[in-house]
Amino acid sequence: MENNIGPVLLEAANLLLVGMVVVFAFLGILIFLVKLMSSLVGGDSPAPSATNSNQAARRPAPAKQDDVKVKAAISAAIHQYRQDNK
Amino acid sequence: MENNIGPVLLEAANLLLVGMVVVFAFLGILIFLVKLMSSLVGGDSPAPSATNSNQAARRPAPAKQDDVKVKAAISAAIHQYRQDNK
Amino acid sequence: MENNIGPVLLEAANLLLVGMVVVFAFLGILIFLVKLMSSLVGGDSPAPSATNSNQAARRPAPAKQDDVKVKAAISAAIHQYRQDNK
Amino acid sequence: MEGLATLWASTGIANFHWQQLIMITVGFLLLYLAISKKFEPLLLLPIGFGAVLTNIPVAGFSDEGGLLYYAYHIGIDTGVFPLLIFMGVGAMTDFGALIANPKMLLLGAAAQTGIFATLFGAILLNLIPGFNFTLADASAIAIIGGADGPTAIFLASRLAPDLLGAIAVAAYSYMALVPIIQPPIMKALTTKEERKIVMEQLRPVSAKEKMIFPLMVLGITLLFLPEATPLVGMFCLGNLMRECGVVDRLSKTAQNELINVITIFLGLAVGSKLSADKFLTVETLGILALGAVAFGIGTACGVLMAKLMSKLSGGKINPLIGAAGVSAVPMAARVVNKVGLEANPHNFLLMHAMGPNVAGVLGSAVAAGILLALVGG
Amino acid sequence: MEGLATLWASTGIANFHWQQLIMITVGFLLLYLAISKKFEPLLLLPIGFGAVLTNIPVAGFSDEGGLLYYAYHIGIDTGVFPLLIFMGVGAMTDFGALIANPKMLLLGAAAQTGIFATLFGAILLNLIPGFNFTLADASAIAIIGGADGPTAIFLASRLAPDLLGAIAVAAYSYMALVPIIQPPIMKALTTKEERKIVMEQLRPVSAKEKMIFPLMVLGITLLFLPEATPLVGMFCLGNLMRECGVVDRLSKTAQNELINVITIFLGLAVGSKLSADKFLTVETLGILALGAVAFGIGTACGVLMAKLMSKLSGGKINPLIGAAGVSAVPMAARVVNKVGLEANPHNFLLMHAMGPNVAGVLGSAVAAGILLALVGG
Amino acid sequence: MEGLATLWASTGIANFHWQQLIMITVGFLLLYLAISKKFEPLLLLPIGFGAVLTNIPVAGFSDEGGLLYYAYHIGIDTGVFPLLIFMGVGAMTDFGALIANPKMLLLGAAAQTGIFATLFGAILLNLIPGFNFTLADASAIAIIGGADGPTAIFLASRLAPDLLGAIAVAAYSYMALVPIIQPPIMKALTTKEERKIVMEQLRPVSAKEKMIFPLMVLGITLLFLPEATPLVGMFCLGNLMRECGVVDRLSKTAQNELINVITIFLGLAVGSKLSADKFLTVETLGILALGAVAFGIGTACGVLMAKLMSKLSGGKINPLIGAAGVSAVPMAARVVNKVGLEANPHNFLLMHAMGPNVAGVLGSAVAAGILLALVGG
Ligand code: NA
Ligand code: NA
Ligand code: NA
Repeated sequence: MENNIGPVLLEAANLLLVGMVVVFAFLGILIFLVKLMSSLVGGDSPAPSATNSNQAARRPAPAKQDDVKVKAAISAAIHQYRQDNK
Repeated sequence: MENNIGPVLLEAANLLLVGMVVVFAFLGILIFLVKLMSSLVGGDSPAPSATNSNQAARRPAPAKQDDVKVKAAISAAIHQYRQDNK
Repeated sequence: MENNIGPVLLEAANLLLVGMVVVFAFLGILIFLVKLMSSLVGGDSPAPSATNSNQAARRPAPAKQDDVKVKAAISAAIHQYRQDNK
Repeated sequence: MEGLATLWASTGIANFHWQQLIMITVGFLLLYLAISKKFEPLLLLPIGFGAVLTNIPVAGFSDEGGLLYYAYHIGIDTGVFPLLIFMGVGAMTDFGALIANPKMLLLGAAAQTGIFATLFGAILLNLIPGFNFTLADASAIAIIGGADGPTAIFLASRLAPDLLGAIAVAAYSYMALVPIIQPPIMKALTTKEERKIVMEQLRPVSAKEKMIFPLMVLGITLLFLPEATPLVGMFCLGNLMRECGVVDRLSKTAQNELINVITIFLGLAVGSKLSADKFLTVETLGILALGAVAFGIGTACGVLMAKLMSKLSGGKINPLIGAAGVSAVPMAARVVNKVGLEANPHNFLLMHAMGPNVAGVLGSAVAAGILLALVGG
Repeated sequence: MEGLATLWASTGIANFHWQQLIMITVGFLLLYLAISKKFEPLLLLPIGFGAVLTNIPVAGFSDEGGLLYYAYHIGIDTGVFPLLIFMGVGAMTDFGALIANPKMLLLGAAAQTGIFATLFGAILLNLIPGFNFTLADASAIAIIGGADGPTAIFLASRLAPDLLGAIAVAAYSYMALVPIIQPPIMKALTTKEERKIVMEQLRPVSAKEKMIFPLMVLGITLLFLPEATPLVGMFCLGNLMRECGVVDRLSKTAQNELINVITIFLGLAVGSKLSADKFLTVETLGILALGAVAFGIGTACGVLMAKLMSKLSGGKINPLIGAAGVSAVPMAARVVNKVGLEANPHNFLLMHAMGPNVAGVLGSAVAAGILLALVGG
Repeated sequence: MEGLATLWASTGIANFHWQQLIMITVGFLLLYLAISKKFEPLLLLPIGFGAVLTNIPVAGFSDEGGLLYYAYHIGIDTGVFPLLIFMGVGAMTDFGALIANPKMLLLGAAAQTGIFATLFGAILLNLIPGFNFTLADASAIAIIGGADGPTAIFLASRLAPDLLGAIAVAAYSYMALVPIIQPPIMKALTTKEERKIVMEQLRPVSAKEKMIFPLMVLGITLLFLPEATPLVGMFCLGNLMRECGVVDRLSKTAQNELINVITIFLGLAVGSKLSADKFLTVETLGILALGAVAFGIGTACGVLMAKLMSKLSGGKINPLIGAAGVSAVPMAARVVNKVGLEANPHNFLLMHAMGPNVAGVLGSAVAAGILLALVGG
């Protein structure tokens, strides 16, 4: 048994080496890209106030637009209900 | 190619005609049936007050009856809880 | 037809007998086990106050521990949000 | 305009068999019962709708590749849907009242007489020409007496798939009719004095007892009746998720969204078995008659057993609660409460009836396991 | 380090075909439209993501055993996903406005001219070299004019699976573009005076009428057009669950969790059909062009029919509401409201446009049934 | 009464093999750990229950046609369940802390040394008679060091299905044991001064950055490591749905009802692999030992890398946060916080540890992709 293990042990060692190199390379590239992205979209150390107004302006809008069907159905239902109860 | 298109073009024209006739016929029958139904179940221009009391009488009932298992489980749980904490 | 029914009727009668014996035996054993369990875990006629404090001590804990991932995500989000809006 | 002719040839009008029309009417009748009469609407509405859809000519809902074909073969043929419903019901069930008073399990056992007596009755019915129930058929029909929908559907899908539609419809209909079927039997078998008996309050049950209970039930089922473990096991899983206190999000999903989704498809799939050739038979009449008998016998035996226990306990047990042993949770327990209130306006039996009520669920699952072991396979 | 070489041989970079890169770009473009432009994000986001995933080399998302392979074959090939979406949409739809004024159904009918005219147009396109649409292809493309996503996906999966990706993308894109496509047509076909017409308030509709309506629609569909019953039937089931008042928990699950789960997988599965060999063809250009034509014709015919009805009714109907007949619920009704407000700041047409809007959903489901009966099969 | 004899012959008691009894005990032990010890109860409870069910004789839960058979073959054999869990986890994950400080990705990379070193260790274990792990087995075992449940289940289902049960149990058990395993290693490798380091507050991260991040991760994965795109892609889909702000209803369903339903079935299906012949082997002991080693090495390497970064940054980084790089979200980050508080009661490291913590999820998904590319297939 022990003399058979040689090649597969070598392969495992190779995997250990290649695996760690690739994991570091992959996540290293990601570090670079995240930094690049943050500098491009202006997210790098923004003035807090700017961010706030920024977020205040951005966040509610999607929420408002999201899921228009449900909203419309609700508003239609309310409208109908008001008419029914006039 | 162009001389082959004749029969299929004719078929498409036929589909256009038949399709629109059937769509109109189908939805036309539905108009008639909706009107008939509304007059039968008394939904045609009901006095608003009547409708209100009507709805007030009808709507809550189903809500109350709906899903009795959950309700019973909850009330049993509350009952049990009160007993436990007496 | 009627003379064929004999054996299967006998089998049905046997099923009736065996079935009821086993149902009673099964649920009878369960009665015994429930009583045993209740006496073992101290649930048999506990002093109400003891039970209360017992429950007060036991119930909230699992609720608190349950689903830590969601909680952590929420607290992380709140933390982040506060930082963003400082 | 050949198109119009082709279209006409594909209309329902040109393709209907009269039996399909009758079955569509049956479907609409079930919808009416579900909506206007509130007959177990959560299941009878999808069942009725499925019955309408499956009988539409040309559309092929139950042919290979049709929506109901998939629902039936994926969900019922495999047994998956009733088992998941059972898990959800387990997550909804509070065994507190039963743990506080475990003798109530005897009432849940007694009421199962309805099942086994009906099995015998179904075989007897073969004496009438036109009926030809096998022992498997008879077992599947008899389980209607268990007054438990998923158990009936599970057993019928295993023992008599052809009768599944009629059995499920009968089971849910009689469960809805419990407030009409049970009171006369309950009153006939009890005296006014007995019905007035006030029972002493149940002791509090600790969270730990509730958590150990499903594990104990699972334990004795796997030891003594492994054929019942699919049903009992999934029920105990749901109940354990409910009571253990550490997986509340799973428990909530099991008793809400998951059971709702499965209920829709289970109902449609059961409805798809309401085809003319399977339903418009004399056997359906037999199933309906036997179902009523099963409910009646179950109720009576439950009440009689409670009466016996009342005697033995020196009058501490109100015999009405025996009627709840058929299960039909929580309808039967509420009927007990109502009949009790009629005899004594200050006597609230609801919590006392919940014990036999949930015991009846276990009882019919055990009965189903016995039938699977002795008749199935 | 042979490992690194093996790994390099399995990278995307080493395996990309340029067409896959283009399709991944198309996928990211759809994500951009969904997120930044709010183009029907609930569907275009999963579709876009699916388009990216399916074109990744080596990963095999759409090969047998891949995630998108299962999503497509289980959900779309069987027709199950669009039908369940339709059930959920039915559970979300309020037919009150239509029942109060059933004549609006005519507008929902007129707008379907867009479908059948486009079918003719698609066949005409065969005159241009490079196009070779069969009648089935043409029908599947034409249904884009129905302005209804699940109907389009269902019909395309039945008649022209290879075109499904392009058809679904076109349908949802144009539905998102309704605020841009419709107003010029609406204004060109109406006078300012017509656009100012104020319509009288709709009568209240009783709960009973709303409950009977889906049953009635199901009834005439099964009599006259059974081929449409899968779509119409599931839609009516959802609507009945909504309106009957006794199965609220099923209705809520159908219009929330169930439709959400199905939407994710439907989108991914549709996206999986956006492979280079199916999408990067001249036919896709034809489909995009025909889709725009279909929307235009549908809008125009709706408005013209409303104009006619306005004339006949002595000016009681604002012709703008005809544009809502294409469906695209509720976007088209809101566009009507907006254009109406531009002409008369006190004229709120939203509720009046909801009638033709939901009529358009029925209209295109009926049209799909006709096409299935005459072209499919 | 031959019935009683037949019934006896079908009891569990008459059919048990002693190995099944041991495995049922193991199942109950897992339930005990899940409920009383709160060991990752959301998964260990269903896994334990599944282990009990699958070992019940006669019932046939894992035989063809049994409930667990379907759960395993539909959900795990296809890879669908872990991928959907990963989508849900993606929808729950906030990458804000990582985007604010992307260097933390290096800690998520360093901690993966636990995986690859354990792979080597598993092969070394073959030197001991009785062990015979192939390279695929070793890879599946090693991924336990990734401290991420769905990744471990996905990889094991691909590379070593027979070991799946033991690997999943080990992975979730060690994740639950993180508060016991990690602190000694963290304290041994750091000085008290280092543990006292207070890190500067993270900058705010904009919604746009959070939205682009998952797309960027998807982009580089499809370019460089397409074998990892099933895991990474579904994770990014969930995270994109969370952050894009236009499909909130899909995101909420993905991180609640959908993930709950899948969790129940995933757990049961994993439990179904805990059969005696697969679990009661010396290899299981090896897997448990290797899993502990993997967690230890991963923690140590994470801390050492953080120590190096601390040195290079002039003491701005607290080396404790390296331990969070193994993932085990959010347990590992909380352990870091706790150990940090012990050294300095005013030092809250939780947010700083969330960066390496979520980086570790990506790191192990990448490692799984590498193993699939080099060992799988
Ligand atoms: Na019962
Ligand atoms: Na339409
Ligand atoms: Na990890």
